[in-house]
Amino acid sequence: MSSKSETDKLLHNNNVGPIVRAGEVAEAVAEAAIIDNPDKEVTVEANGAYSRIYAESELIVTRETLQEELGRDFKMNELEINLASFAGRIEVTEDQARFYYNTTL
Amino acid sequence: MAFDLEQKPLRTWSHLAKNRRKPSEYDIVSKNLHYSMNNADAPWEQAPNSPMNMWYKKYRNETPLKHEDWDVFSDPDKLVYRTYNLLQDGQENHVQSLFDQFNEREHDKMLEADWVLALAQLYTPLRYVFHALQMSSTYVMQMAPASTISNCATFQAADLLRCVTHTAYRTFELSTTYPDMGFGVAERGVWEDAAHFQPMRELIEKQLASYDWSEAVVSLCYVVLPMLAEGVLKPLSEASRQGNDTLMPMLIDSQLHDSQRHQRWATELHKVLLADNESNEAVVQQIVDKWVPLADAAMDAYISAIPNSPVSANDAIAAAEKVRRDITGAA
Amino acid sequence: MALFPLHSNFQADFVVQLVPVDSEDTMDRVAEQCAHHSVNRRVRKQPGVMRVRRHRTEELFPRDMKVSDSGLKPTEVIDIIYQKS
Amino acid sequence: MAIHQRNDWYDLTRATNWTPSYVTEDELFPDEMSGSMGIPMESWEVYDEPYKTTFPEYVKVQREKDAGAYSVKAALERAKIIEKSDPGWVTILKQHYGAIALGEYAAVTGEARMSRFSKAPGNRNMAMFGMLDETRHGQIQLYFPHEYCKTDRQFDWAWKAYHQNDWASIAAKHFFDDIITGRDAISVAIMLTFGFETGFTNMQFLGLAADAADAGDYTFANLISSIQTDESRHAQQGGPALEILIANGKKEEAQLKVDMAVWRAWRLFAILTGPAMDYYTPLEHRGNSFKEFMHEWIVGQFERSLIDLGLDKPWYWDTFMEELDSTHHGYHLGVWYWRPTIWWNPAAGVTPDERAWLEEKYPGWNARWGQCWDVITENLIADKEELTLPETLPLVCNMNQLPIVGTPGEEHWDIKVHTIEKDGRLFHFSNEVDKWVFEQDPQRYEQHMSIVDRFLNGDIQPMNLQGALEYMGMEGVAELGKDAHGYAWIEKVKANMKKAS
Repeated sequence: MSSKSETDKLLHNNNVGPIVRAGEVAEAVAEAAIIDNPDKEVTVEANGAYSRIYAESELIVTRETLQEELGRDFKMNELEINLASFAGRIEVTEDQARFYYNTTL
Repeated sequence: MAFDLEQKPLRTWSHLAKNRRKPSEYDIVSKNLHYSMNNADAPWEQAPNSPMNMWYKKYRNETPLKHEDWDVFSDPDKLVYRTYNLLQDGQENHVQSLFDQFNEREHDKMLEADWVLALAQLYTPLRYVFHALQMSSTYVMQMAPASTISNCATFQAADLLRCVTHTAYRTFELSTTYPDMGFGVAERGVWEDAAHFQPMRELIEKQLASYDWSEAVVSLCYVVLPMLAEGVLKPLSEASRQGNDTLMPMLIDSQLHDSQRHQRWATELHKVLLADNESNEAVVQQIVDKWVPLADAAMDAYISAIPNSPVSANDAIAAAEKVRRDITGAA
Repeated sequence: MALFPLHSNFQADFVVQLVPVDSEDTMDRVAEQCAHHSVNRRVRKQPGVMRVRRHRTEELFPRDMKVSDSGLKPTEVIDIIYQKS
Repeated sequence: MAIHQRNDWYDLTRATNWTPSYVTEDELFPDEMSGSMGIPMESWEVYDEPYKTTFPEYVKVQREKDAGAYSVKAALERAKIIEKSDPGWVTILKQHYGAIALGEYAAVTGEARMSRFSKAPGNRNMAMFGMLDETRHGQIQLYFPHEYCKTDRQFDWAWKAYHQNDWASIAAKHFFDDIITGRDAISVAIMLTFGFETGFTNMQFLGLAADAADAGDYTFANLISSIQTDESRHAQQGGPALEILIANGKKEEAQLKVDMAVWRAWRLFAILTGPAMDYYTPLEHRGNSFKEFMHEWIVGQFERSLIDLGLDKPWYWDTFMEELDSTHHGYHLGVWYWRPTIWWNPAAGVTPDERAWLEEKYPGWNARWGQCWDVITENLIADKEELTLPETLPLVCNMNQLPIVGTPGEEHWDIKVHTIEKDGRLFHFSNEVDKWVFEQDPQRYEQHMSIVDRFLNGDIQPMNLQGALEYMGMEGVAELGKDAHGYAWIEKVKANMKKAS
């Protein structure tokens, strides 16, 4: 049985980032997350159906990097086709998607 | 009761299995989905006297239009979700390319000065009208007694959001060429105060606040939407040609595709109503009679404000009446 | 004689079950009827006597008390526990 | 620039509130439908949906999503997933489609509630896309299982379940009608989109997709994860509504609604997703346990985001965390034991290897639920199937409409029914939280009759199991749930016993 402190530790995280359906876009987003957030430690947890990509408090992926990774034109709103979920809040412009929390625990 | 000991698998849903013909994708995914029609005492799985159950009993179950089996209604276009997107993605590619090309050739700079003024007074405030009818359609959706009717209302509501979007886009675009004409800022005032919009606003506010489902669907589909097509969009399209506005007719053409589809399902609904219960005809007529004067007044005021309107208010009123006759199959 | 529905929370079982008894049944008879739906189904028979009490109370009803004399209300929850003799 | 950026004109699509003068604001937005808590229209105009889309973007992106989902389905049609999969997996499909498809369709009505009655224009537009999304989810989750009708009568329940009074149907409707169709616009924004769709749909649509991919059912993995991409967009309607409520001094009311929705979702998904992940999914295809998925999606992600919006952990947090270890084991046992009353074939999931897995993931499982399964297993070995089938109804909670279960086992037995009496009627609850939810809004819940209430009222005739099955909508034996593997798992138990002796 899990102790109280264990579940509170799970809750007290600041991980933000996309959960992307498995496929080429997931791979590109994982690469882009590393490139676009050079000062952050980016974690990628892949399983058969989706990849959870996250960093502490803020994570950005840019359209430019995604295009480079995919080797094709990519509109930022196309991310939605594979963006199954995300941790944190979201802000998508035509140039980037940003995941963030306002609070730090 | 016979409990079937040797039940065989079915080729389709049990409720469609009695039909002889093979069910279409439309039938499989659209028919008979409103479980809230099963228990008249408690449409939703909560106390029979919960506020929402009371609302549905009063405004849907006790609505004056009657039908033994609302689920016989089918969308004449047989639209399902994925074909709706195909259809509208095609239409939007067309509209986006119109926007693109007309912008490229600096269309807005060539507009007549009077027409620019007319756009600010007559066109850009329409986003309130489109949006209100979007809202009204979502009400018809949530109260409809059959999922097939609800789906028509969903797509209709989305079509109206589409018009809101076109209007918002054009409003911004016009504001870049004509920054001092109030584009993007003055529309609310025009909608709330300008004389030519007040009868329409009266119609729309009262229509939105009519919660009985029969009243809501008939006033919207038989009266208000024909007013929009015949008394607003078509006169605006005709008038725009005089102002060197060659984009507007093309844009409205695309929107009128949607209007025609709305008319088709209203026509089908009317057929289904009449086929089941003769008293429905009088119910429809009574509602139409109540709302037509407001719609006629709305068209009159609106068209009077169109400079040199090639379509007269009387023409538009007659055209809207013609649409109603088409819907009801009257000679 | 009247149908008297109770809900049985039987020692060591995982679920509470509807057990329609008779108002004139004794508590021993009630316990037996409850046991029918639990013992050898999901719990093993235990040594001792099955006793009945109001759900999550301490006091056991006398074994020969009739349901109609117990003050239990229809649909009330009872615990059936083994009393080691 | 020939096409203007969305950002330039987006705000105009939602500058659509006006001041009515031919009817009052209250007539336009009746409180019972809008739920704006006395906050006037202009205060709702700051509503800013974080995840934006527009009509042309929507139809393009959604067209592509469907092209993907339907083409995967078409490509894998010959994979014969029903014939070739473990029966435990097929069971998940039956359970999922029956419990979900028409509920999703009902969500069109909930989205329409917001699209018509929310005083926030941005909410009204996003809910329009939400209506389309939920139309998609209803239709696609009818279309995909439809072809399975010919394999098995239970697949008819994909369409049929919500039209019936099966206890599982009642429980699902009671929950969804409480957060989707039976509420005002702002409650829907908070309870459905925030309380439910940012949390529990991830469990069913992504957690389960992980298992599906592992089990080789790519059609299903692809379908449900695609559905979740819509959910994660329109689920973002709740956040800004919450922020407006908090800014206008309604934090307590907002917190209440979130707490109610989360608790109710927990209970329903404990019986839906819990058994699917920890018992039905073949052992070799299980990734995380249900509890681990709950930790990932609900604790680490959903509850964390709730704090970011300025809300607190629910007051019942500790109870909730404790329940992650227990509730779904009881529900699974109940579903399996009362299997004729449901439209799917539950896999028992208690071979020696599976029990070892359960003991590892839930230390103490053997001394608790394992004790009950021991007796069941012995009965099956001794050919006493009749003792593994019910002869009465379980007591059903007057809030969540699910059987009242607790922890079994000689050492650990702990069931606590919470009961209140009103006007001579007893109401029973699974625990204090369900009772608390009930007490928040007696008018909504009190006159509702659980299936046990209906049985005792004589609404179900004849008053026996057969009568109950017919009342629940079972028309014949092919529809009744059976052990998924036809008790084949008993052989593994026997083999193990032989090894041991």
